[in-house]
Amino acid sequence: MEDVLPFLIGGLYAGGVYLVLHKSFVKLIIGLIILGYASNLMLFTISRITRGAPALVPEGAEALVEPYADPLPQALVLTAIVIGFGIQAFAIVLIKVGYRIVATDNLDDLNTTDRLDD
Amino acid sequence: MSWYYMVLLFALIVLSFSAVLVFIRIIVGPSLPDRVIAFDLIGTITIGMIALYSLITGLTSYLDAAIILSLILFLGAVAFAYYMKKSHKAKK
Amino acid sequence: MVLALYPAAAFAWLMTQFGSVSGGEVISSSWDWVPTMGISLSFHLDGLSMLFALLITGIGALVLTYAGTYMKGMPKTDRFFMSLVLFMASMLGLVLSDNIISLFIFWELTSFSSYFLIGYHHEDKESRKSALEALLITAGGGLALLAGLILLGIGGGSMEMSQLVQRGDELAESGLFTAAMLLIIIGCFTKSAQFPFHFWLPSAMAAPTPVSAYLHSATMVKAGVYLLARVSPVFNGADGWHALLLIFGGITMVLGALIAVMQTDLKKILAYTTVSALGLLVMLLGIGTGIAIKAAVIFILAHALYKGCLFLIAGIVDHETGSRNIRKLGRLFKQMPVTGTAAVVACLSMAGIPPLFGFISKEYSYESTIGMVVNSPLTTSAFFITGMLFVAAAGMLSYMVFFGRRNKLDIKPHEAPITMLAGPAVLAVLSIVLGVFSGLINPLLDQASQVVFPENEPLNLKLWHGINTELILSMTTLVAGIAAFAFVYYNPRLMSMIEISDKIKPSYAYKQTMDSLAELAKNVTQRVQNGYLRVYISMMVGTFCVLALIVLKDFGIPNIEVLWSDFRVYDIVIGVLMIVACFYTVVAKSRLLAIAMLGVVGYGVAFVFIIFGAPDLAMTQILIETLTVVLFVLVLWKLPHYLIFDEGFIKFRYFLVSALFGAIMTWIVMLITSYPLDSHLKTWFAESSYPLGMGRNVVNVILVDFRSLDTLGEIVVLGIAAVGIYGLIKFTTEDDKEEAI
Amino acid sequence: MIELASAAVIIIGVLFILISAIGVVRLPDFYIRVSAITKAATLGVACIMLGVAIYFNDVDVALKASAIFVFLLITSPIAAHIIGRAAYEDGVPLWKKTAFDEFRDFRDGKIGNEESEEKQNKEE
Amino acid sequence: MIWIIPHIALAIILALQFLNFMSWGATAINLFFWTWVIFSILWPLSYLINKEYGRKLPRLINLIVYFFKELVMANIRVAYDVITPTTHMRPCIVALPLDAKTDLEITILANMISLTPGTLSLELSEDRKYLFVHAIYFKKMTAEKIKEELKTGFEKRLLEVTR
Amino acid sequence: MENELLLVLLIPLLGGIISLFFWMDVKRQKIVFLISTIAMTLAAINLMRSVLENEVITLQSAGWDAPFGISLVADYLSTFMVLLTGIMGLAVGIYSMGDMDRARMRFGFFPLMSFLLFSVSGAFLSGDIFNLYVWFEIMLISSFVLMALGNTKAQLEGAIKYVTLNIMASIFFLAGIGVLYGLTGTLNMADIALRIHSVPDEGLITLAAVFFFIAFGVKSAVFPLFSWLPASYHTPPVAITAIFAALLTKVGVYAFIRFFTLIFTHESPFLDNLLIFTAATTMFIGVLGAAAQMEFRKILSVHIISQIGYLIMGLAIGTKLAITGVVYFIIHIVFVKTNLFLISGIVNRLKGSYELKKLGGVYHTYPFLALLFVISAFSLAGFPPLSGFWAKFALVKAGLVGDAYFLVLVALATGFLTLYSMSKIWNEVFWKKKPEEETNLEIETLKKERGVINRQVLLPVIAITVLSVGVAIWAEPIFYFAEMTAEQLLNPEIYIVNVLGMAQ
Amino acid sequence: MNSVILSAGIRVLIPLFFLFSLYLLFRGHNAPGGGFVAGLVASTGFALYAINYGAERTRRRFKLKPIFLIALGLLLAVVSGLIPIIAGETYKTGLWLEEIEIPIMGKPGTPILFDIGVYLLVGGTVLKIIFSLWEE
Ligand code: NA
Ligand code: NA
Repeated sequence: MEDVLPFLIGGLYAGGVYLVLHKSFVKLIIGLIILGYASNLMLFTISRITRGAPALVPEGAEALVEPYADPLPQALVLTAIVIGFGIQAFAIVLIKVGYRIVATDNLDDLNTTDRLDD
Repeated sequence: MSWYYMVLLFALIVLSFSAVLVFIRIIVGPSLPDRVIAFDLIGTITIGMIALYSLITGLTSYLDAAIILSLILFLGAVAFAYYMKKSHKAKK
Repeated sequence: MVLALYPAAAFAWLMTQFGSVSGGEVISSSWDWVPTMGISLSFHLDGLSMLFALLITGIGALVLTYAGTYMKGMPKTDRFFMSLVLFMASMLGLVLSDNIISLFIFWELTSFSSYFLIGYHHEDKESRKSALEALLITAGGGLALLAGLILLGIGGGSMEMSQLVQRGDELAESGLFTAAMLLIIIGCFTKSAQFPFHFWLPSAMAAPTPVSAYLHSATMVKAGVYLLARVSPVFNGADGWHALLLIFGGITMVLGALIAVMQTDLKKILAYTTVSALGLLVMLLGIGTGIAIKAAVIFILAHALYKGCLFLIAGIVDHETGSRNIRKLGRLFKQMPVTGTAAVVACLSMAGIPPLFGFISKEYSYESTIGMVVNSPLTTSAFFITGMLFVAAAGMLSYMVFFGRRNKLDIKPHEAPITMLAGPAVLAVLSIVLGVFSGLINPLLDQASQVVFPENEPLNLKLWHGINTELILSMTTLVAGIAAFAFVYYNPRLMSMIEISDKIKPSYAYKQTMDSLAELAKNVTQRVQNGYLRVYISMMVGTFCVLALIVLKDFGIPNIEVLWSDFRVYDIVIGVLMIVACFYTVVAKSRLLAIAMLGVVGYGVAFVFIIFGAPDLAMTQILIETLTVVLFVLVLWKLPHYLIFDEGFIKFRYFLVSALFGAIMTWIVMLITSYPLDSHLKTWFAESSYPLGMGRNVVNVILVDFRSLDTLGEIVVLGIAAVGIYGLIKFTTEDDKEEAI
Repeated sequence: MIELASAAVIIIGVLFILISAIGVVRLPDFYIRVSAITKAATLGVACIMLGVAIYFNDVDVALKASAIFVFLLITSPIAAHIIGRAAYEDGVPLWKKTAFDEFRDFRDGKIGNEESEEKQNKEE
Repeated sequence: MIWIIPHIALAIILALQFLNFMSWGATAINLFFWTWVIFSILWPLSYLINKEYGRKLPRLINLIVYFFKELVMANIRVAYDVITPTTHMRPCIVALPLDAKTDLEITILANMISLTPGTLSLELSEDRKYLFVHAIYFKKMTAEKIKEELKTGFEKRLLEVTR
Repeated sequence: MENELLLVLLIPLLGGIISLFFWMDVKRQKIVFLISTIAMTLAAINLMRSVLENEVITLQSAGWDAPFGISLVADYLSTFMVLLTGIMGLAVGIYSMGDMDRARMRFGFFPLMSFLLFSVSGAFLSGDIFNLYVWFEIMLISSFVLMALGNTKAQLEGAIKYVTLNIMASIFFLAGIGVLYGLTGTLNMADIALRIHSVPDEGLITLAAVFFFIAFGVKSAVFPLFSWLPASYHTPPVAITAIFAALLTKVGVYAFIRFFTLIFTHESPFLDNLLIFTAATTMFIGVLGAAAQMEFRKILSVHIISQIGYLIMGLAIGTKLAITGVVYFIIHIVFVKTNLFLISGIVNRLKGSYELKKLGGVYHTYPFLALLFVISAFSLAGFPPLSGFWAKFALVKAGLVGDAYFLVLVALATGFLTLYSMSKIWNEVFWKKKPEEETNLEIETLKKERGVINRQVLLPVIAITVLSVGVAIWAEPIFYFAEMTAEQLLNPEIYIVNVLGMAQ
Repeated sequence: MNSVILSAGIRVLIPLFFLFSLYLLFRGHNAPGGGFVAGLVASTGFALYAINYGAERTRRRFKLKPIFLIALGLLLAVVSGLIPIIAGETYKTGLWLEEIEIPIMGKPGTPILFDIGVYLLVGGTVLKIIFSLWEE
């Protein structure tokens, strides 16, 4: 997996970006979520990974003994996941309400606010 | 590498191939309920895989993730059912 | 009216200093304003400043008196006078400043306040346009000037003009010298309406007449000349300085005079003769000899006197007759004898007829061209033509208005009130007095010319120099001018005959520039900001790809050493499964399939976390994943079905961008993980979690203790998201629909 | 010994899951897949959990394993029911070889009335 | 029945805690034994409070055993059918008339039916008289026979416990 | 000392929380907001006083020494930004009390504002890259909500773009954090600054910088990453636009400054050129955008971009003088731009439109408002002696001293086009005769509907105008402070020593 | 959803969800779990309830307003950091009652209080989101 992960991350990034570049609301949000996975995995992987050794101090011990996974990136990724969830939830609902009010299912139609009016 | 370890590894591989099979059903469909059920099954298989992995590593703390999955999987199915009901009504 | 007391008082104060300044003393005072930036409010009263200050306050007092009556009954006069006084003060500040930045500040303030003066009739479109034109050109030049002055300051190591003047050599050696000079010249040219920036001045005639009288006779437009004169000691002798001033000054001078005699509007004639006069001044500064500087200083005064007077008279005529068209006006002298007399005197001064002060200035001008080493025939003839046309213009302004043909006016004109007459009368009288008793002003003008040209011989003004070349030239000019006037007088359609093609007019160029600027703005904006979200996204991702590739090209692709002992089938299967699921989220034609696939990817990520010892992460991922799917499902049933577009090439392009991006990220992850990492935090957390943090789950201890601030932030995000979602769904403007949630 | 027992149970469980995975691919219609298959996986997971409990031989683990089992036992039939119901309502077609459909009959008013009539008759 | 499940659960948890306390391994045999011991201590106690328990426990065990037996058997049947290339299955939907009345009874019944491979509770009629069950393995069986099997198999045993 | 730093964050946070307890109770929320924001501003002043004495104040959160816990660091720059945040929050808050519709207030406007102020201050004070990410995200989510609150069509359209592009930026930010941690094994900025020297290849540091360039580039709206700004900034109510304009992009610029003076200090011609290119294009394309618009608020919003270009220009030049200029420029645009937005809001209240075509005659009817506009607009255009001139002057001088002639040229051209855009507004909105169709009757109904200029609306505008004129006339102390700030930024040793506690 | 089977199942499940969430919350400091995960599990139970019975009924059943939970959670999280200040320590410094050892949870201390705040807030957030979305 250590060797597979970079490719997995790359694949997720590519897929996410490709989705985000579509015209569809739903694909946009799915793409963002996948990009979220990709960046979480990247943060996780790039901080170096250790297989099968969670950072849990065993009963009776005072400290962890090597090998153990770096707990810090885990904490960071956890925070990032949660934050991502909050923001994605908002984005999902935004898109729903946006769809209801803007009344289009094509993102390309959302170009009124920043075009020059002449 | 004890024989037990080999068995576990083998079991894990079998499970991952099962996941691939079920995955095919998600892709093929054809109906939404088919996919939902297949999705549910993938979740179940994941529970099994997590359990096996905790056996392989000897770390029981992974089982907590499996517990959570076993509790929460069902929510997905219920939500999809809700979706079908709503969209069915909307179609009418 | 009462306002006129301020400039009058200032004038009076200046007069008290007259003696000492004329004696070569310099009065200065300084106050540190922004020492960090080398800026102080330092004032410096020498001869040149004194000359200008006197003009500013003196004519200012007269104009304010005049305007008090002129503007009666017009709307918003309070705002008008506010701007006028602000202008006066800034003009005064400009000529008194020693610090070049404070000079610039006043310089810009004059642009600023004149904008409001010119745009006084702002509900009229033309007026707004003229004001804007003047503002943009002078402020645009101001930008160049700012850069030039800063360069000057950097090169000279000081922001004080009095210091810089003494460091000319030092400056000349710094590489910034030429640039500074060019930039300053541009700034001055715009302000002093030199070709090709001259056109804003005639347009600015949209302003009320007192404004024109003040701005265009003695103050605003002379600011450029003033600054050129100020910096003359620094640049005198530098490459290009003389040539630039001579050429552009000359063109402006001849062109202005030529156009002036083709006008029918009194104020337009005055405006173009002003342009011409400014060209003359620039040219004199360009000649740069001692005598030329003397001529310039004298002409500044002469021109201020007669031009101020004539503008005020134009205002009176306009005010009393309702017309400024010289073809409609005529024989007004009988009804307006005082005005007429003043006009005649001013025009005689303009035409350079002795014993008026204008005569003296003309004499010196000729003297300076004759004294020139190079090009003197050309310059002399330019002066000659200009002088001739000035005579013609003077004729137009006096003869055609107050004598000549009968007027075609509807109303019966009568003499203006005394408050309005005072200004022109005083100025006319001064033209005579200073002409005859030139000794009165001699010391001041002498000092002023010394400032500009420190090695200058003492000045000795007198009317009669004896019969010499200059006198002969003057007289010839006069005769030719009278002939030219006659030609103009009897050929009313002259203007249309010699009409310059619109396309080669600088004002056309200005208009074109502004139009094409607007066009450019529009095009660029439409291209960059075209409204398509995906274009924005691809710009962002594309930028990243380009930048990352530039950096990455120095690195090879790291070797992947596949350790077969680490190779696990289920890893590969799961990885492939995730990639395939991701692929299917992309290609799925049904959004629910896409979401199910998304769920698969999510569970896959959770499993990766499991494999690499992150059970907390896995749990969170599973929960969040499921909740996201639930959210999606709750929201989705109202959303549209997937749009499938076949866009062939565009799709392919986007595919390429995405694939490139993915590849780069893979590369980066592989690259960085190929280096060893020594994280001292990792060890510390492992050792401290239980003894210090009282917890065995190190991740949780980090979350709630070591880095609890992050977690606090994280829950704030969640709370806000909840509030936001509630707001999005439930927002209503109706008060009674309040819900207790 | 423990390992052997554990391995045996796990293998059985895994096979159950594998079979259900094959079934999900092979079986002809949605309802058959749901009714025949998904539960098999639940049983499979239950077996694996048993294997886990046996191997670790620890209270905590046994509790966790049984918790997973109990949760699945409660949730998976409900999930199957709720999805099956929704599918039927949504008109997911039955396999062509389906023998009869009393639900449809009931909805058409054929069954419910008969039965109630019969009951009424008996009571009389 | 609802009264019994907590007792068993309680017995299991107490047994586990006990094993933990004694630091004995929670092997299946240990667990079973100690659960049985604790349950038999609890049982007379609860019997003093509620006399029904004594009557219902065997029935409950009967139900559970039957259920697991069905579960395994059905699983094997399905597994066989899935693995072998030919399929013998013929599905149908039967309307199972219910004697179960309370929510709990219906739910447990429906869930047990669903859990058993080959049958699936599709829907409950609004008047709660029928449970519509999707069933496979329809060879010579008629609808009546399937209903019969479900009613005597699951429902009867369940109702014996709950009533 | 530490608690002084803490107060600045705690007060708005508690204000937000208490407001949540008073959900839907607008009156109490107003009071809570007012009290907490005033208190926050006072706390910021107090912190400033303290920082001026001690140079750098560090709060080690939860008592864990850096780099193990999270450090909050108040140096000159961050304290000063926090102070600006408090002032602008207060001003815009008061303005919104007179301008915001009741519905938006009921749906949480005030708590959201509090959280926004909280997060912006936090972002300024954070001394830890991941913690900075968290602050950014709080800021984002609260701005998302404020942006969309009210659900108008334009708002939602704008919000969708704003949200999407900012989420993308966060993704780059997170990846960048990963890269930096993967290289240095630490998160504390000061610690990174120390350890980054042992990274095996400087190219890797540049690579990390690229990630942050994208992330902060989007947040601060530089070319070609600014697209979200013109798409969205003009859509919410003007008070929201004003506070966004005042604070959000500045956080991006702040992060730029912090990272490029503390962490990415290695020799890299690539990064230098990148910054120069970005500064020039951002300035110029931003102002072209402003010149092309025909709507009061759009001109102002798009113009923000060009000002960001100026700030990046200062960073690109990178000398002490340039950074001094940047600091002054920040004060200048925060005051002036916010004020212009608020004035546009008042005009909209009076005339019911932001369209230049539909406006006119304001100078005639409301000379005082026109005066306020003139001061801000000409300050923006860089007219002396207003603050814009000093800002421009410092940067131009820095450019000329630092041989960045190209940047100076672009900056001056941009200044010219700024003047053009501002005079366009002035001509169309203020000088032009009011359009024919706007009859007196309509004015009366407008007055009834919107209310005339009330005290809450006018007070902040006057106050900010006074402040902006004040910083122009008393430019010396500001420049002095800015110079100190620049010095501190260019000598990160003080920062590092203080944060890592090596002072003892 | 109007299903007897689902309703009955949910009635059994909700206490399970709730208990399990408390278990996760209190052991989070020593084993995988913690306030966030626990909060999600707890609120998921109520989400189920809401799916079945509709938000209106859930809200009536569930007495606390979610916004109140959110505010309370935040307040608790902040206050848990303020307590050490009263004790003269830096903000958020963990204070522990070292002599007490509670089963599952371990030693009680302010970080646990913080975790409870997280728990409440997450619960409130998910409920708020679900309630908002449901009535549509
Ligand atoms: Na002007
Ligand atoms: Na300017």
